[in-house]
Amino acid sequence: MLNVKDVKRDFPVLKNRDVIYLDNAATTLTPEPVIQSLSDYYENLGASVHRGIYHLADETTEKYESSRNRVADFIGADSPDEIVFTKNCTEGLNIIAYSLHLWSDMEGKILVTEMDHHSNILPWKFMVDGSERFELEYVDVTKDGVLDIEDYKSKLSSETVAVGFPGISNVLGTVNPVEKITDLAHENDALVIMDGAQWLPHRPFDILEHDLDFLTFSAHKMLGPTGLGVLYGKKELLNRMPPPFGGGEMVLNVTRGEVKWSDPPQKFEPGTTPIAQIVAFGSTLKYLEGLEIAEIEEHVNGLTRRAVNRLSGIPYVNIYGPREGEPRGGLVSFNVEGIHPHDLATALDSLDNIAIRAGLHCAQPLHEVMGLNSSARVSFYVYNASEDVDRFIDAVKEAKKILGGEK
Amino acid sequence: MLNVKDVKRDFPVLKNRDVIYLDNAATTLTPEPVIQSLSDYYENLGASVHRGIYHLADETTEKYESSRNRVADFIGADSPDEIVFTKNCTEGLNIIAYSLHLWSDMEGKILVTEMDHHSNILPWKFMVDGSERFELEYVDVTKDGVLDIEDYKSKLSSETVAVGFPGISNVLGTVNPVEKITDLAHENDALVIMDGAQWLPHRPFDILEHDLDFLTFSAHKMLGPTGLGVLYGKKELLNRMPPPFGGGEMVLNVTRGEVKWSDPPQKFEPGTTPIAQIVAFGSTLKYLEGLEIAEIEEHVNGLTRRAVNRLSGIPYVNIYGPREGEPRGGLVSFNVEGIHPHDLATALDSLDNIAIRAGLHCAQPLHEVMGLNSSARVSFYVYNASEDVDRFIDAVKEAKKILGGEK
Amino acid sequence: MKDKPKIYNQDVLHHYQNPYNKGKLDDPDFSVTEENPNCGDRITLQLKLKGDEISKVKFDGHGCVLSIGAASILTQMVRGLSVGEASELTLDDLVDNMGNPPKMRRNCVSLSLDALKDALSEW
Amino acid sequence: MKDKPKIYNQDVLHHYQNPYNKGKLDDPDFSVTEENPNCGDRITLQLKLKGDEISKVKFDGHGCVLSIGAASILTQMVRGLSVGEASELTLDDLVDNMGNPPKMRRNCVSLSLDALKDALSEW
Ligand SMILES: Cc1ncc(COP(=O)(O)O)c(C=O)c1O
Ligand SMILES: Cc1ncc(COP(=O)(O)O)c(C=O)c1O
Repeated sequence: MLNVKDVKRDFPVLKNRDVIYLDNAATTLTPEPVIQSLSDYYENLGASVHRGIYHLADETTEKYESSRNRVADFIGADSPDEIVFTKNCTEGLNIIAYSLHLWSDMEGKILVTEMDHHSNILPWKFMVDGSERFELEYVDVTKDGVLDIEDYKSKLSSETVAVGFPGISNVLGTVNPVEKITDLAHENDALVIMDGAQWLPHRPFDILEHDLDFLTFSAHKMLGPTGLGVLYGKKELLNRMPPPFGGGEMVLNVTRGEVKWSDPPQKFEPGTTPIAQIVAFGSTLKYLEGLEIAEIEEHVNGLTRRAVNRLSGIPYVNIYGPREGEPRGGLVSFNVEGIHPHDLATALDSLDNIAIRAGLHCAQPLHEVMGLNSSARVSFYVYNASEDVDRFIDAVKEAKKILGGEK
Repeated sequence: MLNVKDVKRDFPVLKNRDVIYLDNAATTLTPEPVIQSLSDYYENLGASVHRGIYHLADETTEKYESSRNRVADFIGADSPDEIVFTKNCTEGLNIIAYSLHLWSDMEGKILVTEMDHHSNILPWKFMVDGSERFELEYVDVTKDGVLDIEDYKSKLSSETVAVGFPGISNVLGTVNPVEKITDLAHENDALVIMDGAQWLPHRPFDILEHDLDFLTFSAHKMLGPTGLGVLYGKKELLNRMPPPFGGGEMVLNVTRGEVKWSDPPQKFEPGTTPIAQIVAFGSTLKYLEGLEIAEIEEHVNGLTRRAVNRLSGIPYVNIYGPREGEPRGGLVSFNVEGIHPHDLATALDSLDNIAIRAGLHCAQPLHEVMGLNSSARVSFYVYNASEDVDRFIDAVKEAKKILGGEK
Repeated sequence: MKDKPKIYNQDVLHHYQNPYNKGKLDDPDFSVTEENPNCGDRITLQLKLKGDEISKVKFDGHGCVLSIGAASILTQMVRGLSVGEASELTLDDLVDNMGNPPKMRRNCVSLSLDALKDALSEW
Repeated sequence: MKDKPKIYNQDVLHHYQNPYNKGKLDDPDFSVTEENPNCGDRITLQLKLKGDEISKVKFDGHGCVLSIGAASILTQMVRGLSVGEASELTLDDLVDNMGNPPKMRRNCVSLSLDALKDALSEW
């Protein structure tokens, strides 16, 4: 079992600041070993990778590539060549969309879900806009906040080019049935893209088991540095996909007439990459593996259950997402009747330094479906304790007393 | 005058490693205050910007936006809204190319130069490939390694949509006449894009004076963190340009039918940005301004002159780029007769821990024009002393003795 | 009641709970709606002029304490002002009248002011 | 001569300065050219077989000490081997024969080996 007291000690912000941080689905805090790894990089290495012919560059390259290996191991990929480093989850999704667009024998429908984050909607919207080859459709979400599998089946066909979905919804917390979604898509020869931003920080994952074609996620949502994301793609796909962005380090041969790409992953990494962050992400994964992902999952599940239970007991609180007992990621979105979520966030911040999120969480289509103007959200991670949940609940009640309802 | 001894003390790598680092045009080392600024961020802040309604997020946003202001001041931009944060210089150029491509009333010729880095060639090649609206042409480089202005004039016309060029060539060191290039382009109503990767670290720059439409550069080439670049664009252009990439934080309103963009710069910054790096880049600019850019220029010019002089005195060395006396950025590319540049780099590394670059420097078309398979390059920055130049020269001579020539 | 922690200035809270000038005008000269898509807040501001003086003003919509409170306070501030005077109102003027709400909430405060500026720019 | 610093293994340098099997075969069974566009190195490797045995081998091209040295050493290694035996040669085998050149230069070493593998894969 995770020892929260010990874990907390690794996070300098929690020492330096009086804060109960419950906005982990947006971004997480950073543990000392990761901060140290960044400093180490800048103090002892710091040379550009691959192209430098001197010891410093060689050592940097070695650390750099060993991070790539670690990422491959972490998600159970076949090979480090399947790991493309991006600047965030969003960039990975844009790369896939642009690349499929350039892939001239592709045409047909792209399916995403109503519960997708803007990052997995807008790249596809851009792709289909003004295109005669592509169309975008949305799979429905049921009233219980889960994916409507019947609707999915009915929209899936041989015309479907690709299916995008969030492993875990960043608003509902819904844990999607990866296996089922993938199998159904593959039966229709559609590619499957999982937005793993909310899954990878919390749950064990094995690409090979799930047979996904693409997976994207962000380092900064799993204790890692800002400015780094990962795009996993099956080797044979990355080999065949045209790279959408040009620059240094991604070509073998450039003449005016002809360009010969490097092999993946370099083909998709034009320009100087976030080298320090990549090296530090190796340390991040080491830290997470030290805590054990399965332990993290259990710990966060416990906090989430506690939050759902206690919020459910408050008559003027409405909770969104899957019913109690159904699988749920480490977050709860809700509204307090008569209190605007923005006011609630300010109230919790003023009353007890509790940091929560309020707004649309970059999921406006979903809020529309739910008939909501906005919502409040708490989300948990390794350094949160059940006491944090309790203080959050107390503050909600206090806020209700003070702000009451609109008259 | 720059006190190199003092400056050196700010760079931990130079204490921890026995290295003479002469690969600054690729990436620079990092001074203590910048490393500290990154740690400070992760130890005391670390919350997602703009959207969070709590103190931590508010403070982060303030630091973050004050970095943007500093960048605007540094390059003399009218407003921080003209500063888009990217992951590197390369991404900035890709954004411009894709955005102009989406701008439907644009059509005609794109002009770049033979001395451009792949990062300012490939995005345009991608843009014109298979497009019926755009064509790509290259402005010649003269035998003296400068831009052929007559050729430029002859290729420029009312058909020209945009002109791209490197402020300073990363191979030749040529300092291009920004004013002249820009004025001529504007007379033809063409947009002007300067790749400033090699200029901004070294020379004072004032956008307003030069009237550029776009400017791009990289933080990691000017003592800043990896994973961060800057795209400057004139406000009216950024306002009108369609954003090429979709994601969170860059939309005001998303419904299935309609998307309303945020104002620039957010419109061009989808997803979570490299927040820590942006904050630390503020400290980087403060550090550079503390040294004074004009002083840096003078110091680096001195080192470069010394290197050119001494290399010119060696009969078996060929130097590329502008003649002696002509303006030159802080780098020298050259070849030692009978020694492959890769061997030279290995030799300098083995003989005296001297780090130089060898290869094509991501400028293959230029090497083709120069009739070279590859070249060696030394490049200087604030922590280099004239002694470094001398040791480099000694090592070149020693390498020649040992490796001799191919028989 | 002494220990009750402060979230907002009591005045603002009062304005939110009992807003002034809420509703619709019969035949407004100007009617502008502003939205904050990040939270779904929406304020419609309506003005009636007599010469160049703002003779009547009402707002309608839904939102948080700060956007509703600000709209109520703003409508009180502008009534009787000339178009010129009203145009010169700044966010700081409004914020000063609201006991300095949190900085990260400034765009809640500015919603009604933006509507006012929009309306007057059409004059 | 005692203090002369080492850059490369003396053997490798010797192979570079006096390469074995440099030139062209009259009627090769296989001829493959490999390029390293990062530095412009280019090696053409030619093979002649007798049955499944490599009876003749030559290389031509230009490159650095390591790519030329490796080509010279490799051609010595493969002559007389069967296609099967030659196919099993690895980069490590070659590197071991070259006194462990710097890791960041491995793709210089592998140029001729890549050509060999390409040629034999056509068999
Ligand atoms: C002139 C020039 N342009 C563009 C770049 C690309 O910069 P980055 O790799 O940071 O995108 C470089 C550096 O390699 C350069 O020297
Ligand atoms: C489900 C989901 N997808 C994508 C993203 C985007 O991640 P990033 O902003 O790091 O690109 C997020 C986080 O905001 C998310 O929660």
